[in-house]
Amino acid sequence: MKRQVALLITLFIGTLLVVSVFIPPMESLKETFTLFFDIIAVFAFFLGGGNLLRVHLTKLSKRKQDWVYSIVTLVGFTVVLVIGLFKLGNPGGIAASPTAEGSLFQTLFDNVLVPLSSTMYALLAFFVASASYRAFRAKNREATILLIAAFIILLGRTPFGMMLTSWVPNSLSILQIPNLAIWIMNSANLAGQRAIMIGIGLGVVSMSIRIILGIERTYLGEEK
Amino acid sequence: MKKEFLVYIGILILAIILYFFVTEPVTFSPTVSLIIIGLIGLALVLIFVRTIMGKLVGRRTVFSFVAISVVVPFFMTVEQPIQTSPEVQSLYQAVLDLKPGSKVLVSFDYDPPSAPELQPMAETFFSLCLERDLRIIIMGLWPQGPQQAEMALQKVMDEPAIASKNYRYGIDYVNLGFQVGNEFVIQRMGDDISSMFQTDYYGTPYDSLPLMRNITNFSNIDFSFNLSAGYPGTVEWVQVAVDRYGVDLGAGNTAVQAPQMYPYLRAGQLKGLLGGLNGAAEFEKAAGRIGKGTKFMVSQSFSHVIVIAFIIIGNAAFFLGERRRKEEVVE
Amino acid sequence: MDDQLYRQPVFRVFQIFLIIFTVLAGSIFAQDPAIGLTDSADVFVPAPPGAVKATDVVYDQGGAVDLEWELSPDDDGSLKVSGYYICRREVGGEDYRLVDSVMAGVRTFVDETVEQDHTYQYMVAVNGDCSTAPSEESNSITPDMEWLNFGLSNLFIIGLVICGSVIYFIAHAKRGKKFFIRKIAGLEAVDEAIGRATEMGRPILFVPGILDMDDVQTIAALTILGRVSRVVADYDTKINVPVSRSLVMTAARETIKSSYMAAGRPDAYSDDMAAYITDEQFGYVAAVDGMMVREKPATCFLLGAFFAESLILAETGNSIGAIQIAGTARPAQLPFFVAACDFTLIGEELFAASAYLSGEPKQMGSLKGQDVGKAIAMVFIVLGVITTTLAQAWDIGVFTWISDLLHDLFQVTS
Amino acid sequence: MDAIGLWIGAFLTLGIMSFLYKDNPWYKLSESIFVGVSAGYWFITLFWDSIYSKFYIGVSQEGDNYLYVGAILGLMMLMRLIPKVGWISRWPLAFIVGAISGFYLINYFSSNIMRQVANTVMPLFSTDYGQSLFSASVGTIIDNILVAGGTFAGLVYFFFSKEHKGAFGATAKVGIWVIMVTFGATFGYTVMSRMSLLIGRMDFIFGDWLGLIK
Repeated sequence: MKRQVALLITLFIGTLLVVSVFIPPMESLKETFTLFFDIIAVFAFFLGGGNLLRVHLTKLSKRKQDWVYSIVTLVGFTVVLVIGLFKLGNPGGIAASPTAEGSLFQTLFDNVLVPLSSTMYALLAFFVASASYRAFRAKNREATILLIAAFIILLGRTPFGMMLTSWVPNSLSILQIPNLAIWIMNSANLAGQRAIMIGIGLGVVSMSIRIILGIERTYLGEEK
Repeated sequence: MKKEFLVYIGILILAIILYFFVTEPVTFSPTVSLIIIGLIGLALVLIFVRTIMGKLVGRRTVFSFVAISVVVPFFMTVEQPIQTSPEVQSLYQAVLDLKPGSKVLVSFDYDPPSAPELQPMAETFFSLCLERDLRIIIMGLWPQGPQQAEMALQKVMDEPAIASKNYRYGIDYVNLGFQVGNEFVIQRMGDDISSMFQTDYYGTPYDSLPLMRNITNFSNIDFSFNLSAGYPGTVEWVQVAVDRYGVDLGAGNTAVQAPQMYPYLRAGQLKGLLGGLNGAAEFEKAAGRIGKGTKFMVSQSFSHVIVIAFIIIGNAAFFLGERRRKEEVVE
Repeated sequence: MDDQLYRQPVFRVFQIFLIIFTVLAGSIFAQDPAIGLTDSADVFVPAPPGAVKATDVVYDQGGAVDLEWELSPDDDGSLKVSGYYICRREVGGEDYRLVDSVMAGVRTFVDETVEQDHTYQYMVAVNGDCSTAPSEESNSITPDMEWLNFGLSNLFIIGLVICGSVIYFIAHAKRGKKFFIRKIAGLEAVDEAIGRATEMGRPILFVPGILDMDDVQTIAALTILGRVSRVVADYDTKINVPVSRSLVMTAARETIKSSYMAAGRPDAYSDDMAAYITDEQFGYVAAVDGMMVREKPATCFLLGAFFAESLILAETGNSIGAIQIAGTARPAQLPFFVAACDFTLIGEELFAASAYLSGEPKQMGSLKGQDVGKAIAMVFIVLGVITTTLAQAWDIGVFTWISDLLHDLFQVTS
Repeated sequence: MDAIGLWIGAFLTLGIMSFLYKDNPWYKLSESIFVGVSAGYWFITLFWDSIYSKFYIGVSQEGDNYLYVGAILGLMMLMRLIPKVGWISRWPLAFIVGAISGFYLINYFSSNIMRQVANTVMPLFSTDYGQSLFSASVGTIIDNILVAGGTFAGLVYFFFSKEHKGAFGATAKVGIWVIMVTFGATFGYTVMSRMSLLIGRMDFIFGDWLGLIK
């Protein structure tokens, strides 16, 4: 029974939102639900953050492998929470926005989080290289096509592309790699994008229907 | 475990030495640079041979090559042959044609992630303006823009050639700071700049800035330059400032965004365009100045060559009948 | 991601700014007529704009009015005219107040600050360098609210057809009709991949993307997690689901738990299977990367919404020699998965996966319904391309009619 | 302060980079700092943004009492902490999933299906719908055919309920090729734009921190 109620809620809310699109008076419904979602998300964090604490505290107490690092995480977490909630070291005091210029909270962001995340992001450069080294192999026809397309674009965006095909007469300028790159970008590329997008659209529609009708209920539990 | 900590200590010592004792910027002489390039090339050839002999290199090798290809050029004095493309040349020319004392409006519409590409452009542009005694008015449509401007300006101001001219804030240059509102801001500025910037970046009232006193709107601006990494950016400046108020506009864009600007260039709505690091480097060349753009450009081209080289090597290996993935992964 | 993070506040401030500005400009305007009166030779007063037409915006909550006027003759692209002020008054109410201002050359405006069932009149004043010239008063207008949005009737019709076909085939399948569904390589591999982990005695890593429950891809990922964890429960393998959102953690736990119950081994379930790490995009990636190299999972599922981290995760997973099954609906990230993973679910396949894995007829039915949708889209594309081409070639009435019809049918207003 | 900031930044940067060689204590340390600090940071931003600015201000000052519904749903979520009534947390979950499904159903329908089909429907021998015939160059004509045909073939590839055999299978094959070109293009495009990120970091290490480059 408990689960029947849940399924009814899904059915009702889902249908309501679909219908609301066609009924102007219900237009604002979407915004309302987004607001609700934001609020629920914060409440949920008490579970998430709580779990974070739990996991690391157990690691600590059980002296599991790498328990030392758990201390770091715990300290970092709690310190930021305290600073942020009581707005310590914030020139504007408790009234100011937590991320006010020069506040301890913002300094922490600039000096700790920014370098960390931008470095993690920068690792991408390495992985892009290793991936292209390994994955761009003319294994089969599909892979070959991918390789060629990638290679043309790749060259097209560097000076070499120009150098390589500068000898091509302007009458055949389309064959100059930079132009070729541009051409690929807005012909075949476009077609592929569209096919994928239409497919995704249908996938979402059909999945939403399954969920609203309660056929897809894994997220609520498969009580057989 | 022990070994690792020895390595860390080594790195720390190295860092301390480099930080405290090596105070002068390091640069390799052309010969050394050439030798290094030669060595890298040789290493690549070796890898190629090994691969053909069936010994695939691991990811760490690839990583180290990428790292080297990015870092080494920082210290090299070799410039790769850069030919300044028309759109860059025309921007340079546009600045040259300005009489000393003309007022230039520079809008910083980007944030730190795009700095590697756009910061060098900003520095070159500032130095160019200051060498030619142009008055600079800085603003930003992105919150972190003015900050970036400050950094660039400081860097240029410290250069002896500029420092000797001892320009004064408020008279020779101002930073109006960030204003929220996207293209709306540009539109209002066409009417009345002070209505959008009651105070400058430091909170000084608009009217007490000598430079701004007789500037009411775009009609008092002789040239305008925009560094953009997205929305709001060059597109908005063209559509409002250029199309509506006939401002002379030049722009610097990230490599990803630049291609969309060429239509405006052809239509003459943009006086000039710098696209990505290439653009920055070419601009520095035109301005006869070796800045980060040129260095970074070399780094970028290097890393691109490396990636392309490894793709070729990878395929060579494949065609010589390496199929299974296990050998490739973890050495 | 991080982009949105700091731009949201910007827009909020923008709205506030707008209001402040309106008031500010209002005061400016209040003085302007005075300037306009001192009409000495050196003050240029532009000719006023022509007739202003006000119409109610249809299919809304009665909160908007469409305005249209003829440009001032002086507004000829030369910079004599800098823009127009939109002014409004409530009939029988107070006098004209400034609503907003638009650039020169603009001849339309939508006033979304009106209230339903009040009657308004408008006036548009052209703005010269230091003078304004107001237009005639507009017709009076009373915005009202409609109860049904017929502007979307085409969306409604096509939606009905496609959703209908999906539902029809589900119902059809319920009555025991079997449909053929082609093999999807990535999904065929799931059992084998889990089996492999079991043999090697290594855990399974399931990453449900980095977005919250308010993204369909996350939900799709969870529905797949339901199927996967069911198999995992049967094989009695260890599964780790690190998540970057608290809500997703809760949902994931619910999902895994019920799969274990369905498998008849609730005892084997533990909450530690799904753990929240951090909301920060790259912080999460750093942690998951660490997890990968330390626990060396034999199988990685990367399903859901991914951004720049797609390749970072896929490459790390690849470096530890795990079998990787990835899938996302973000075209920009798909290539990286294709390059670095063993199997990739491309867009639609991600959403079809759970239905496919369930093996239940009615779920399969929905896939069949999807295909009908595809067929319809394809037919319309072919028909549309042919007719529009013919229509333009020889402008034959029937083709023009069809092509126009198709265009109206698929143009989505709003 | 700046110098300290620089050193901290550099320490963390190198810590993360070290992962490329192999997992090691330095990385583990940076990682744990990252996780702890960022989790806290996000909660704080969420808290002031949603609970304070949206909920508290909304209820206390704008008097939007309907917001309490959200709060109640949130509390239901927290019921998980009490095993006895834990099941009730399924309701807010059902609420969210239902809302999202309903919302995206229409959303994707109009933007992904309708709009894309509409964009694909255009005359082959012209640049755009509503233009005179043969106003386009040969190039555009080829492009138009390629886009329309490619989209069609791509859709064929996604068919689930039909075996990829014969003419159908052939079209599907063309479809996957088109999709592969798309992937190749996207990949090539990004490879190039990613390098500048790394350059930026390296500049921080060797320029801003160590001051080895001017």
